[in-house]
Amino acid sequence: MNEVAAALAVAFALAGVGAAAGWAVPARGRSTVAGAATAGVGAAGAAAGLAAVSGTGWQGHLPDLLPLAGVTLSVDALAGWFLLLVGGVAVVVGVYTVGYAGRGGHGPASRTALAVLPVFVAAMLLVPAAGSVSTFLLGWELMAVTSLLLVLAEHRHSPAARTAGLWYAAMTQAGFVAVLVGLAWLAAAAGGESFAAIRAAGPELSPVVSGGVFLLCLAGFASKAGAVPLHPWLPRAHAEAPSHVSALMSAAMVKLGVYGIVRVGFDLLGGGQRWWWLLLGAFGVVSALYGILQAAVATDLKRLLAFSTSENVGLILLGLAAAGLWTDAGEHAAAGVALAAALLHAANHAGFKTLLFCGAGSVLRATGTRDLDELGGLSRRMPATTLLFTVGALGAAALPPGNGFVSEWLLLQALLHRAPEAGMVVTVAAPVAVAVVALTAGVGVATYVKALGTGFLARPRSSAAEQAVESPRGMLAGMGLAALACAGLAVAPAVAAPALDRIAGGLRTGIAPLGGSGVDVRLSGIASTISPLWIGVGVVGLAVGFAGAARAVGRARRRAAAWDCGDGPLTARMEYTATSFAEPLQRVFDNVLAPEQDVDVTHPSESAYLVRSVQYRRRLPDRIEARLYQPMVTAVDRVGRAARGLATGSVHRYLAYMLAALIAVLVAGVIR
Amino acid sequence: MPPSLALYLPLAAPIAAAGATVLLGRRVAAWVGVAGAVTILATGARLAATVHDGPDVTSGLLRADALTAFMLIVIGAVATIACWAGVHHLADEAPEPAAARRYLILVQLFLAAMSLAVLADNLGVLWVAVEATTIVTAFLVGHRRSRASVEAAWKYVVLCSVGIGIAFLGTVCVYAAAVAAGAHGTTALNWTYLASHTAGLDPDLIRLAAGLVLLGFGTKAGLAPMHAWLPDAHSQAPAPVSALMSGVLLSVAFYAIWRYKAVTDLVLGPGYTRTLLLVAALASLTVAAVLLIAQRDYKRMLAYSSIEHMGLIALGTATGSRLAITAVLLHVLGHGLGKAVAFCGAGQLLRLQGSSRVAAVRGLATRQPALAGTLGLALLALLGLPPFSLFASELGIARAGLSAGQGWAVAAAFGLVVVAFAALARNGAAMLLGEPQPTTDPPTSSGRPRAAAIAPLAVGLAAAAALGVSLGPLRDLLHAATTTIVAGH
Amino acid sequence: MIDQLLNLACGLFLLSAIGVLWRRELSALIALLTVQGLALTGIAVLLAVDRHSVETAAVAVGVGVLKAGLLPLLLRRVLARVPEARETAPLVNVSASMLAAAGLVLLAYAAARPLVALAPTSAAQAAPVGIAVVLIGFFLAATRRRAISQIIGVLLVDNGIAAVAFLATGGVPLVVELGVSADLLLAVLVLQVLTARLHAAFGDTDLDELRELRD
Amino acid sequence: MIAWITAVAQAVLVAAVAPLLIGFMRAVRARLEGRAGGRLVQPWRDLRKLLRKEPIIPADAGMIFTAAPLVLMATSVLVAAAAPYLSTGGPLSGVADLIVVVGLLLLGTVALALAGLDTGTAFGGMGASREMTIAALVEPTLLLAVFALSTRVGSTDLGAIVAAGAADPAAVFTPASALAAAALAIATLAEAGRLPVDNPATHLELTMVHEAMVLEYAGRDLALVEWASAMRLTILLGLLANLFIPWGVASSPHPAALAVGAAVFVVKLAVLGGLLAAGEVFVAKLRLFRVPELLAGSFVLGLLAVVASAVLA
Repeated sequence: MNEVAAALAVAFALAGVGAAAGWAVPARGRSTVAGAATAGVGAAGAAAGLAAVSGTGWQGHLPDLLPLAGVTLSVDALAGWFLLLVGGVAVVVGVYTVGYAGRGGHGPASRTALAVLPVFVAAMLLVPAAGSVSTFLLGWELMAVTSLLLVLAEHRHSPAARTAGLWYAAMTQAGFVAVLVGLAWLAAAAGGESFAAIRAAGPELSPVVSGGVFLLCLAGFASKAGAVPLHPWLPRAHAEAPSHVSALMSAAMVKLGVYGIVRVGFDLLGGGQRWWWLLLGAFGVVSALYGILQAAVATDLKRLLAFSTSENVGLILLGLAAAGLWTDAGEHAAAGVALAAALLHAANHAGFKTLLFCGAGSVLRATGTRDLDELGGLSRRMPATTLLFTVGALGAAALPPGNGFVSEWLLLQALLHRAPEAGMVVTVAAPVAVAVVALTAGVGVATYVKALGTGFLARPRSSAAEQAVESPRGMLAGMGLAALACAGLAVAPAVAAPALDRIAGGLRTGIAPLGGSGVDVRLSGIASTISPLWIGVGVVGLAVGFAGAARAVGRARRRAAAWDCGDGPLTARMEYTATSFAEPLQRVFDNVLAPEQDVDVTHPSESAYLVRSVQYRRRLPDRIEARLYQPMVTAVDRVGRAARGLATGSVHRYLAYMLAALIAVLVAGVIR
Repeated sequence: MPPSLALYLPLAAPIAAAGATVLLGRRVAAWVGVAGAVTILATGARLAATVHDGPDVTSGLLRADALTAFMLIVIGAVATIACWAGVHHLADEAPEPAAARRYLILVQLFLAAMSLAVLADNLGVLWVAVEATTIVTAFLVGHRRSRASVEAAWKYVVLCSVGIGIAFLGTVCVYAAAVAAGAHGTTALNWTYLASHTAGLDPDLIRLAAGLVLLGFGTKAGLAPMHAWLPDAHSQAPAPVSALMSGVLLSVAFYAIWRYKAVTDLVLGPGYTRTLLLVAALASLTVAAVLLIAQRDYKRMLAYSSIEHMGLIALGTATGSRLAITAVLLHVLGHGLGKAVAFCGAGQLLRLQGSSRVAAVRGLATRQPALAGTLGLALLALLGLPPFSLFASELGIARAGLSAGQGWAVAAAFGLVVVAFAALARNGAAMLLGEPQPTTDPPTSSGRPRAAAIAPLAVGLAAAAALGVSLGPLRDLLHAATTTIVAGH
Repeated sequence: MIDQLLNLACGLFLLSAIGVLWRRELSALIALLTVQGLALTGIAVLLAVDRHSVETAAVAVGVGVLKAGLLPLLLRRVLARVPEARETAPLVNVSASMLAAAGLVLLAYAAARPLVALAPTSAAQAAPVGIAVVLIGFFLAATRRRAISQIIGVLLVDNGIAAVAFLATGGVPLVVELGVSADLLLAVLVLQVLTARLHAAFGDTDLDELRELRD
Repeated sequence: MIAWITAVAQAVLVAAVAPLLIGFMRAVRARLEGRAGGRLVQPWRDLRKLLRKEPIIPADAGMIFTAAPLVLMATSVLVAAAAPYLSTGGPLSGVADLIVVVGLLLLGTVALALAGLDTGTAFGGMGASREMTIAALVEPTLLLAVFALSTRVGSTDLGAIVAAGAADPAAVFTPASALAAAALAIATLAEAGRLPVDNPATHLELTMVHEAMVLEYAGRDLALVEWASAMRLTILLGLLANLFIPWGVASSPHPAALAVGAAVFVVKLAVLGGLLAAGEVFVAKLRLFRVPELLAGSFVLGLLAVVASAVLA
C-alpha cells in the first residue's frame, strides 16, 4: 500500500464519514461538516494525484466489492492529473461551501444536498482511479446520480431546476449507456475487462470494432463534457444547480469526459484512425464557436459561464484532436504539445471556472439574481469578490498574463505546426482550427468584458444590486484559494511540465513535450518560447511603476459627476446592459443565433396611425436544442401517446396478442 | 434440523400460518404471516448452506439444489418485506375482519404455492404450483371489489389461465418425448432425470415444447406480447400483494423457464430459445418503454417497470453464459427488493392521496420527506443506479451480451432502457419534487406514515444497496445456482 | 375396432369444438362442452382398454366426472344467475370464425408433426386434434364477448391439452393429473365468482365493457 | 545585459516617436486637405498640458477606471520593448512571441473597454461594446496572419521571423506574404482605430468607438490613454514594417547597428504613417455594421495567405 493507495483510501473513507456526518448533524453545523469533508476528500484526492503525477503509480483489486466484477483501481500519471484536478477543485469548493450553504447562506441547507456533496467528489475521484471497465462505469454512474441529486437541490422553489434535472438525468443516462455499450464491447473484443488487458489487446482490434467503440464512447464522453451538439443539459444544469455544485460540475466533472476520451482513445485503443480525430476536431470546433457565441449573448451570468464551459471543452477537444492527428501523421513532437495543451487547458479551465462559478454564487447570494441586466455596481459594494472574479475572467478570456492564455498559446503552437506530408485534409483543417480558436478567443474576451463590465462595474441597475454586501470570509477564502491556483498556473505553468511529460510519455507518443521548460515554456520540436512569469511581472510591474510615476508628477484625482457629453444627470437606466452590450455581436452572428423577436405596437382607439405603446421582446433560445432536441422529445411523446393504443383495455385484444404469438411460434416450428 | 425436513418447511410454515389466522386476532395473525415469510427466508439460507457445494437435497417430490435455495431466499426476502409492510397496510386500511382474514390466508397460500413451484422436482408439479399462484392471487387482485379490481381480476385469471395452459401443452410435449425415450411415469417429468437423460429426447418435439413453454411461462413472467394482464393486476392488487406479484411471482415464472431451458438447450443447443427470448426481451422492453412515456398512473408505471426488468432478465437468459445467468439471478433478487419497496411505498402514497394518478401527487419530498425519500430511492434502485444491485446486474447482463456477440440486441435493449429511464424519471420528478399544492391534500390524508411503516421499506432498500456493494455469502450460492442452469454448455 | 372408436371419439371431440364456434346460444355451448367432455372421457376409456391400464381407467372416470359433469354443471349455475342467453355479437362473425377454425386446424396438423412422428400409434396420429381444439378454444376466448363464452374457451384449451396428453402419451402422471384437475376446478370456481361480481359491478357480462384499465 | 538595454532603448524610442508619428500624420493629412495643420510636436505639447491638469473621475467609476490607463500603457511599453524593432536578436527573445504581442494589445483594449463600462455612461458602454465586437472579429485575421508568417519559419518568434526575412528577402515577396500583409494591414487599421473602421478625429458621439470609451478621462489619465494609443499605432505600423520590409534591422546588438536600425525604423514609420494618412483622406468611415464585412474580407485574405503558404511554399 503506497501513498496513492493510502490517500485514496482516506478520500473514500472521509466521503463516507462526511456523508453520514452531514446527514446526522443538526442544520446549524451541517454546512461546516459537509464543506470540511468535501475539502478533506478533495485534499486526499489531490494528494493521490500529486503522488501519481510524480511517478508513483498504483494498482489494486478489490474482488469483493461490486458484484460480478470486482473493483479494480489503477492510477498512473494520466489518472493522477485528473485526480489532482478534481481534488483541487473540491478543496476550493469545500471551503467555499462552509460559507455558502450554511444557515443564512444562499445555498441549500437540506440534508441531502450537503450529505451528497463529499460522495459526489469521491465518485469523481473514482472515475480516473478506475482500472477496469466495470469500475469505471461504477464511478461514472455514481458521479451521475450524486450530481443529479445536487442539481435538484433547489427543486422546491425552482421549476427550472426540475426541468434541468430531468434533462440532465435523461442525457447523462443516454451517455452512460453509450459508454457502457462501447466499453463492454471493447472488453468483449479484448477478452478482458481490466484496462491492462484491453491496453494489451487494443492495437490489434479490427478497425470496425475500435472505430465503433470510439464512436460510442465519444458520444457519451462528449455529452458529459458538454460538447455541442450534445450539450443541452449543461447550460440548464449548471445554471440551476447551487453555485458550489455548478463549480464542481463545470470545473471537475465535465473534465472527466475529457479524461474518458484520452483514456479510451489514446490509451486503451492506442491512437486510431484519422477520421476519429477529424470527428473529434469537428466536435471541438462546433463546441468552441457555438458555446462562446451563446455565452456572448447570454444575460444570465451562470448560463454565460455554462456556455463558456462548452467553449473551453471545445478547445480542449481541439487539442486532443490535434494530438491524434499529429500522432497519425507521425509528428510526435507536435502531438505531444497538443496533448499537453489540452491537459493544461483542462487544469486552467478548472481553476478559473471554479473561481467564476463561486463568484457567481457570491453575487447570487448577495443580490438574489443572476441576470446581468439587473446587476451592476458591485465593484464598490463587493470589492473583494469583484477582484477575484476579475482574476478568473482574465484567465477565462485567455489574455496574458491570465492562466488561460498559456494553454491557448500551447494549443496554437500545436495547430500552427506544419507538416506538408501530413496530407491535404490536415493542411486545410489546421488553419481553420486556428481561425476558430482565434475567433473563439476574440468573442470570449468580449464575453468576459460583458460579464465583468455589466455585472460588476458602474451603477447598480436594481435595488437588489444596490443592497448587495460583501460575502463572508469563508467564501472569499475558497475563492482566494482558486485565485492563487490560477495565478500559479498563469506565471509558472512550467511546474506542470514534468507531469505533462510523464503523461505524454505514458501514452506511447514517447515524447516529453515540455521537456526544457523552466521559467520559460519551451517546447520540444517547436521553436517557440514564452515566459509567462516575465510577462506577468512586466505587465504588473510597469502598471505599478506608471501609477507611481503618474502620482508623483500629477495632481490628486477628484470625483465629479460624469460628463457624458453634457447629457446628465445620469441614471442607471442609461447604462449599457448586458443585452445592449452584446447586441452588435448578436447582429453579426444573426444567422447562427437566430434570435426570436416580437414587436407589438398598440394603437389608441382613435386612430390606427397613432402609436400608444411599443413592446419589444427578444429571446435567444438555444437553437440546437430547439431544432434538434425538441422535435425528438415531441416525437417520443407522440410515440408514447400513440402507444396507448397497444393497451386499450380490451381483453380480446390481449388474447389476440397471445394467440398471434402462439401461432407465430407454431409457424416458426413448422417452417424452420 | 435435517436438510430433508427443511424441504417441507417452506410449504408447511405458510400453510400453518394460514391455518393459525383462523384462530388468531388480526394483528397477531399478520405478524404470524411475517413469521411464515421469515421461515421461508431462513430455510432458503439453511438449504443454501447445504447445497452450494454439496449434493442436492431430495425428499419425495421435493428437491432443492442451489437454484432452489436461491429462489427460496428471493421469495423469503421479498415476502418478509411485503408481509411486514402488510402488517401496517392492514392496520391502516382496517378492512372488515373477514376480508382481513381472507387476505392473510390467501397471501400465505400464495407463498406456499411459490415455494412449491421452486421446490418441485417434477415439472408437472411445477406447473400445478404456478397455476395455483394464479388462483390464490385472483381474489387478492380483486380484493377491493371495485369495478376496476374485478376487471383486473378477470383479465388476470383468463389471460394467465390460457397462457399457462400453453405451458402445460409444452410440458405434455416434453413428457411425450421423455416417454418415447424410455422414461416411465412420474420420473419422466423430473427435472433431474430430464437434465441427465437428454440423449434420447426427440429434438423436433423438444423444439415445439420449448416454444410452448416459453410462451406459457412467459405469460406468467409478464413478457410481451403476453404481458397485458400485468399492469392491470399489479395496479389493482393491495400494495403488499403487488409487491409479491411483481417482486417474486414473475421471477418464479422465469425460474420455470430456466429449468426448461437447461433441458432444451442440451437437446437443441442454445440457438432456438435464445432467438425466442431475444424477441420477447426486445418486445417487452419496447412495450414497457413506449407505454411508460405517457403513463399517468404511478402503480401502472411500476408495473410497466416490471415488464422492463423482465425484458432485461430475458435478455440475460438469452445470452445464457455464466456471467449472464449470474447477473440475471442477482437482477431477480435486486428487482424483487426494489419493486417490493416501491409498491409498498406506492401503497402508502395511495392511502394518503386517495388517487393513483401521477398528476394528483405534487411536492411529496416537501410534504412527506420519509416516504418520498423511500420512494425516490426505490425508483433510483429500479432505474439501475449505483449503489443498488441492479446496477451491477445490468452491467453484467450488458457485458455478457456483448461477449456473446449480441451487441445489437444489447444496444437496442439499453436504448429502450434509456427511454424508460427518462419516462420514469419524468413521472418520479413530477411526483416527488416541487412545491406541494395546498389543494391536493385530500381530507382522507391522515398525517404522515409512521416510522414503523417505513421501517420494512428501509430494510429492503438497505439490503438492495448492500447487495450492490458486495454479495458477501451469497456469492458462492449464486455461482452454484448458475451452474445448475448453465451446466450443460 | 378400438382404433375406429378412438377416431370416432376424436372426431366428435373436434366437431364439438367447431360446434361451439358455430352456435350462439350459451346453453347450447354448455351442452356442446358436455359432449366434448364425454368424447374426452371416451378417448381416455378407450386408451385404458387398449393399454389394460387400471390407472388410466381411474383417470378416465375422474375426467368424465370433472369435464362432462362438474364443469358444465358449474357453468349452468352461472348461466342461471346471469340471465344472458346468447352470444349476440362476436367480434369475429361466425362464418369468418369457421374459416379461421379451418386454418387453425391445418396449422395444428402441421405443428403437431413431431408428436405424430414420435409414436406411430393410431392414438398419436390423432394428437393434432387436441392441438386444434387448443387453438380453437384460444380463438373462441379471443373473439367472444360473453363471460361464459370466454370461460368455455378456456375450458376448450384445457380439454385440448388433456386430449393431447392422452393421445400422445396415454396420460400424464397421476399426481400431475390430480393437480391439474384441481387447478382447473378451482380456476372455474374463481371465474364463476368473478362472473357474478362482473354482473354485479357492470350490470352485464359483456367483456368488451371492461375498458376501465388501460394505457 | 545588452538585450535589456536594447529593450529599454526600443521602448523609449517607441514612446518618444509615437506622438511625433501622430503629429506627422495629422500634418500630412492637413496638407493634403489644403489646411495648414498643427506642428509635428503638437501631440507632445498636448500630453504635457494634460499631465499638468487635474484628473477628474466620474462619481460612479471604480478602481478599474483608474487602473485601465496604467494597464494600457504597461502593455504598450512591454510590447514596444519585446518586439524586434531595432534588432532581430529579439531583445527579450523567449519572453514574448507574436501571439503574446497580439494578446497584450488585446489586454490593453480590454482595459479601456472595462473603463468605458465603468463610467456608467451610455457612451462609455457603447464604445466598449463596439470596440469589443471589432476586437473579437479582428482576432482571427491576426492569428491567421501569424500562421502564414510563422509557417515560413517554423516558429512564432517575432525575432526569428524578421531575421529570416532579412536573411532571405526573396522569401518575403511571395503571394502568401503579400496576402498576409494585406490582411495584417486591415487588422492594424481596426486595432489602431483608424479609418475606415473608426475615425480618431470624430466629434460626433454616435460614430465614436475608441473616443467614446475615453470620453470621461481627464488630466494625466487622459494623457496616458492618448500616449498609449499613439504607441499602439506605432507598434503596429512598426511590426508591419519590419515583417514585410525587413531591411535595416540590426542582426547583432552592436551599438552602431542599433543606431542604423533606429534610423531605418523611423524612416519606415514615416513612410507607412504618411501612406496611412494619405489614404485616410480618401475614405470615409464605414457604418458599424459594415465593419464586419471588411473584417471578413481580411479574414479571407488571411486564410488565403495560409493556404498559399502551405500549397505554394
